[in-house]
Amino acid sequence: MSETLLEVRDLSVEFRSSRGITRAVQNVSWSVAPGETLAILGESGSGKSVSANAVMGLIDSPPGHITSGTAMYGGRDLLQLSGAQRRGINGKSISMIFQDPLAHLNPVYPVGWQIEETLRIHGVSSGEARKRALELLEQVKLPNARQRLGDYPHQFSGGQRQRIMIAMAVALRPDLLIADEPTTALDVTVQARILDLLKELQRESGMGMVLITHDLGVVAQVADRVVVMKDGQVVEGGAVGDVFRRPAHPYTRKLLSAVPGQEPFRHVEQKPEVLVEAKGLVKEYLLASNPFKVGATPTTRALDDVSFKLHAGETLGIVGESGSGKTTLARTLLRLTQPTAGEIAYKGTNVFSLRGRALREFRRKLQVVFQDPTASLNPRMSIHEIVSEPWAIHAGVLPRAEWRAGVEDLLVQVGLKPEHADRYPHQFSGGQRQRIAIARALALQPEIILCDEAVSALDVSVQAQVIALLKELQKKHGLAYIFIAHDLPLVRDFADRVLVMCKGKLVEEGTTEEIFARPKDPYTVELINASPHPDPERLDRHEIA
Amino acid sequence: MTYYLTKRTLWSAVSLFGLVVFVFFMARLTGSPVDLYLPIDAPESLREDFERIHGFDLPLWQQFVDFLGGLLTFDFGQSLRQGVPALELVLRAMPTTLLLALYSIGLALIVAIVTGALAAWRPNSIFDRIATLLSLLGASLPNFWVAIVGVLIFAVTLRWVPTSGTGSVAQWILPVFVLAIRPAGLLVQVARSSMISALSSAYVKTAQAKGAAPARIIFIHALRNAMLPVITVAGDQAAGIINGAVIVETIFGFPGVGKLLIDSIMFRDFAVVQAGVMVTAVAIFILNFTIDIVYAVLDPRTRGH
Amino acid sequence: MDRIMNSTAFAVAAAVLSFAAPAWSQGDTSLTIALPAEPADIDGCNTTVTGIGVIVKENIVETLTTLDPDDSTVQPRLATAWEDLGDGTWRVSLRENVTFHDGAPFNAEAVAFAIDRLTSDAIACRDRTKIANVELTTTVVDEHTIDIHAEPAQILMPTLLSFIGAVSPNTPADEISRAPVGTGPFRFESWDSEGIAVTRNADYWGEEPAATDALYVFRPESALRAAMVELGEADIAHDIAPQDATTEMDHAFLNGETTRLRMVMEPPLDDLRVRKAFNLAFDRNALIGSILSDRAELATQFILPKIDGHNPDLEPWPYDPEQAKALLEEARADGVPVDKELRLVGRIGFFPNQEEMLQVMQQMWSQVGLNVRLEMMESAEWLKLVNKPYPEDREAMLIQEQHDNNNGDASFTMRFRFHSDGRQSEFSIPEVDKLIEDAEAATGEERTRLFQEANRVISEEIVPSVYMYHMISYMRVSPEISYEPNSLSLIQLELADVTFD
Amino acid sequence: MNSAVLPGEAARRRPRPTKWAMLALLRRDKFALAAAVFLVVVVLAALVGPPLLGGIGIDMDLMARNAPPFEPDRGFWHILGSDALGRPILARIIIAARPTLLIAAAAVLLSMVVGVLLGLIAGYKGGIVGDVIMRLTDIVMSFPSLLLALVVLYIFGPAITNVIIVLAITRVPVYLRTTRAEVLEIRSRMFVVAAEVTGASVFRTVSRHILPMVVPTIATLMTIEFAFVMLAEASLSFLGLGVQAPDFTWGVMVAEGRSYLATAWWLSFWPGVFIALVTMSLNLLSNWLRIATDPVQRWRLEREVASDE
Repeated sequence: MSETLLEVRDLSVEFRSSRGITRAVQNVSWSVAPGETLAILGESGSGKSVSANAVMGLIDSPPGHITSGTAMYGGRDLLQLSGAQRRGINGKSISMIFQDPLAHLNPVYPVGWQIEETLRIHGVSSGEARKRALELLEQVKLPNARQRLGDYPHQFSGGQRQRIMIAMAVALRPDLLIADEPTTALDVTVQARILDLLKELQRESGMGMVLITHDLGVVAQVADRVVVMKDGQVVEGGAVGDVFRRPAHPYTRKLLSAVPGQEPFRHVEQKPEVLVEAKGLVKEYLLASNPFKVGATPTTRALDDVSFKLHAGETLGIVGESGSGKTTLARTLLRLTQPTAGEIAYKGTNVFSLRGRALREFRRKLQVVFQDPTASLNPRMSIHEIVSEPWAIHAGVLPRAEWRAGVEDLLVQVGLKPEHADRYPHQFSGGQRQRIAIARALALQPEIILCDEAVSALDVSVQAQVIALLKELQKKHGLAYIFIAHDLPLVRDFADRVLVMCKGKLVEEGTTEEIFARPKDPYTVELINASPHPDPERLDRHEIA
Repeated sequence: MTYYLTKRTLWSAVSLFGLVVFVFFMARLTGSPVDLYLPIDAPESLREDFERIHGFDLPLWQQFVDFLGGLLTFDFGQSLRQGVPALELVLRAMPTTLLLALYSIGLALIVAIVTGALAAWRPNSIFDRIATLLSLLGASLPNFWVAIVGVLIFAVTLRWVPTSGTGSVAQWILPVFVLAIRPAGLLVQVARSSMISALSSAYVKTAQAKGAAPARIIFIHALRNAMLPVITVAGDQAAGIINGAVIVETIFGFPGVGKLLIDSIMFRDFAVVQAGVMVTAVAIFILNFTIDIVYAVLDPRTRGH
Repeated sequence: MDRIMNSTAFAVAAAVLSFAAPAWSQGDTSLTIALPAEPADIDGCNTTVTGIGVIVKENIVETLTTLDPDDSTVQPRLATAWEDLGDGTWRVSLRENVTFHDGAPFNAEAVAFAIDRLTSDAIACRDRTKIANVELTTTVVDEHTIDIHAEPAQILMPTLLSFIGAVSPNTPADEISRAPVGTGPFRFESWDSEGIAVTRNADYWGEEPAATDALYVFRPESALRAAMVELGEADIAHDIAPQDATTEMDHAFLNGETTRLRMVMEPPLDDLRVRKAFNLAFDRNALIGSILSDRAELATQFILPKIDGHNPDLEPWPYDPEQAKALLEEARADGVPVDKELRLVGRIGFFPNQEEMLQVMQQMWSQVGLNVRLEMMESAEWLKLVNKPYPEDREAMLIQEQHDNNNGDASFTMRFRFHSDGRQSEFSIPEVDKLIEDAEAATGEERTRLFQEANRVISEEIVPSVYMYHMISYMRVSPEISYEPNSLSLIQLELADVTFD
Repeated sequence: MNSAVLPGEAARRRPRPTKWAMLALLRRDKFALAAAVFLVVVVLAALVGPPLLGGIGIDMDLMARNAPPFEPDRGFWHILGSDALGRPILARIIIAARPTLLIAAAAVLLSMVVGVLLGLIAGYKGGIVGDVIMRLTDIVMSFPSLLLALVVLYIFGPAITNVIIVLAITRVPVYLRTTRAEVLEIRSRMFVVAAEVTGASVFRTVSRHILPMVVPTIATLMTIEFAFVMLAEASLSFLGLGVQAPDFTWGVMVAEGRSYLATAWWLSFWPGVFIALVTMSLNLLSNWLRIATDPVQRWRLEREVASDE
């Protein structure tokens, strides 16, 4: 690449608060050329987004302060621009898309209007803008674009919303597109299509692209060059192939080794005891309708004749994309919602007929770890209160005098420190919070832990640690796991058996090896192919597929 | 949507019915109106005639049955004081009250949105602090105090506006301002805090990345999102005015429902009390309904429930 | 925020002032009168009710006779002459060439109709109170002569005629009217949110009034009413508080009202010494000129000096706390429970500063050891206390009352309050009963003497109340007009008396 | 984006606020501190003032009727002027503090307890019970409070407790509706579900997980309501349905003074000022309290220091 589009040099940004100064990035340098894709790879807290935000002028000051560096673009230092000058560049020459398109689209305006707005801000007449908005939506392959211009963000699926964001970002044919975790919240199949779209647009327009991500698979698939960030510093940079094949920095090596899906399949002896058996589960939801109209009420089936068994001590993986019914299944297993038909038996007794003591016993034996550890821990309770709460609920498990020791013991078991008991959830990182949630789940010595996307929100390296912890605990306590996830490589490493769900139905069931090595159902095949692999060599293969 | 509307209307009808029944019996617990209407030395025959003419000699259940019968044809009976159909009296007074509510809440909203938005743009700035203190003050001032001081300052001393009356536009200024002060105080605070949260949301980042100017971000992107809580509180305040802007209506000689209702309560004019409560309840129902529509207009996510 | 609002107010006010149409622009001969409360109705048969008479009486609906504001003598109005035919029948000659505002002729038939309507049990005319327990029958003698028979016979028939408003025969006989039609100098025009409007009756039989029309507006705040006159928005502000009467424009007048505290004569108030102590320990003069107008007069009885039967020889109670203490000591020694806490019940809205006055009285009494707890009541509740039948377990208390007798004769006060069968009487003493009965039957000086004696016995020997004051009202009158309030102005304000300078 | 603070730094912080730590936090927010000091002074005055004052503020002196403020010759107590019966206004404000705060606090607490309780039931349980509660609320909301006052007065007679009951009943819907709305949102949060799945009883779920999340909103609401109730109590008194002499409140003082507004503004001005000041103080303090008691938000107060210094 001879020409440089944007060059960030020696950028340092710090955030000042009463708790001291946080150096979010220190002396970071990177550059991107026209038509090139630069990936900024890092885990949460690495500062990977900060430099991009500084380029866009999106750092709130206070508390943020840019303490050094330049960002040269077209002969001007972006960091020195006035507000008005900045607004002339933002959205026009450099544009940006974000991780969570639902939050980043204004919920109260139609999507067409929001695309037009970008154009109108930069001087396009409203008639012309309307025409362009439609063309753009067609360009990003939004189905029925013409009819959907007047729809609102909440009426679209996650992938469609990201397409809309992209349409908005490329509206004025920018020189540079900054994509901040653009596919993180999306299903693998959708992610693949969005990445294809971005590449396609890049090929057409020759724009430069900065892709900020934590996902090595994504980097391998779309980036030309990569910089790896850790704790606010660039630890390594270079062509993707070089970095992935010959990582120079130990951190990069650690990252690469933490990527799931590399371990051999597990072969565990199946124990004969069946803990949970689901028989013909059906869950129908009523669609909104006119109650005065006679006739069949339209319903939608979130679960459609789902049957399976969970044996003692095994890990049962359940995979599926959003809308596959896996969340409904989890809620039904937890007895949070009544199935329309079918039953769930726990050691032979229908769970929904349990009352009083028996129900409490079931509650004790089946524990859960949710996806979002931030939401599932009460922010106003200390860790001690959170972890000891199960004992308060189930009187008699542990005398109150021993709670303190019990909590500390559990914290140590999940890899935290005893003194953490007096802190509050917000004082921990995501991975630590998930460990706390696991400690809470362990408090009652359950037989089964239901992990509902339990590691999806975590960084790869943290994911690997938590999975390792779960495995260790399984060995120690003889736990059975129901491991619900959308991330196939994770399931591959962790599960003994796998159920694949699609649109409420079980489409395939088998041992992990059967599913991954010899998938039968076309949907399973598509899922496996769509999930990105951190090997740049496989890139071409994927593109052909 | 139809289902929702039907359900809501049915429930409201049940509430309204419960309300009038409740009012019927509660009102009669406050004693007989006879002594209030007749001079203190009125002879027994006059008292008897009065009771007979107005049906107070009938047993309570009979009065109640008659009342329910009247309800079917929207007949709330005659006003004891004024000898005209109670409903007519109330309906005649309603527009004044509704207009008062509309103008003052409208004014409060404008003040609140502008002040709240500017205060939220730079939280904890001097402007923000002053606006917060003033709005708290506005929300803490007694209505009648503001009304009389307002008359003394603006009508008597400065002679900008007439003291009272309803005839001209100028006569509406003072009452509207007096009624607007408390809602404005509350709304500024609500607007400020919801603007702060709107301004920190992700879509504002997007707008900045698009190159939108601050005014556009505040008034186009954040404001509409921040309006929902503001509208809710404004609705409650408007309901409060419809339910009884008594003091302002009384002081300024505005013949509104609040004054009518309070006079009727003090004079045990049961028919008017019943009609008044019913009509204000319906008005508040319509108001809440309108707010739901405004909600749906402002926020597409609330549509289709 | 307030600052913004104020400056906006300025801008809006400046913009609007140009098309504001205030009252003073209506013309030189239009009147605007600010009253404290909007009346319920303005029927010609409810004119004795506060707030109605002031608008209707003699302005729209005229009565057969009127009473002189100063000495209460009966004056002709629509009746030109009257004569007692004996047997309770009076022959009344009516004014000729008078027509109602709706064109109906005023004649004996019309008077018969008005009396029938007034006494009809189809509507509860409140003026019936003044002719309580009297059956009136009429006989038309000729077009302008009518015989009115009263059963029982009424010595005060000419006075009673002053309560009979001549409403048009077209007035509905079975419902109260909100658009009265009479013969007066002004005809009813409209009643809307602005107020009640009347215009001059071009066909009036008498002298043409100076004012061409009048608008009655209703503003409960005294300060606001006063300000309206000051600003030219109104010409007369009725009944303003003493503290608002600060200018040359304000006229004070005895308003015909008398206040007292009625004592419920249960222990300890059944003891004369305690009742006297209450009177002695109340420094009546201290309130005059401070809380009350300096023109208020001390009352020795429940009627004004101008009323026939008022006893001029009675002296106000002196302020003598020492004697009060001595009396209480004496009573206490006899086992009277003088330390019992007594309720002092006031009714809201009698007159301005009334609660303050009661508080001062409470303090004065506490200084001699009397234990009084003030309670202010809303009228309906207050009424439960004052009318018979009284509850069995009635306790001693003091009830504030205000009474106006503008009818020239003590009988309108005495029986109701002091005779055993009076609805508000607190005692039953044969001597008093007989005096009142004899007085009611007597005429001339004998009547006067008997009523005076009754008042003496009551005030000096029985002491059933703490008489307080004959009250003063203030009226603010614009310098543009000339009007001198009289003792009837609170209930009857004749627009014809207003002249323009 | 990155969390502004790295975990290691967060861990260094004091784990749980002690009493002194809370006071230190209070010292940081100057507005809240001023508010707290003012409220403490008012409460102290209400507690110890009346006995110390003796007859000052109660004994009348018609010579000093409506004496204007700031005339040092009349003595310290007359510094804010005298009322229509010559009683020093400052002393009367101190005497009235107790009944004023008592009535407002009792009414606010009563309506809050009832409203929050019913709101929790309506929000958590929902269904028919919830619907019935909400419809009853509609009825109470549309019911004229003055009529209610009259009814209570007629049945129970005039007394401070009845004033409190009337005020409380009319304000219940505000808490009820707010609580219900909050509960509807909070009950679907993951940590509530987590507790339910662990087998927590309804009582536990509500009291440990839902209620603490509702408290900050309710606390803010209570401070606004406190002012409202003070003013409502004043209008009731004015109509003869509220507090009766010899007891009096700031609201009563404002109401009594209104007939002198044209000639002696200070009669209702000063008590009005105190109503406004107490309201504002409560409001400032509740804003502070909401942040200080929230472990997630507490740092904002600490940041305040940084920007102040």
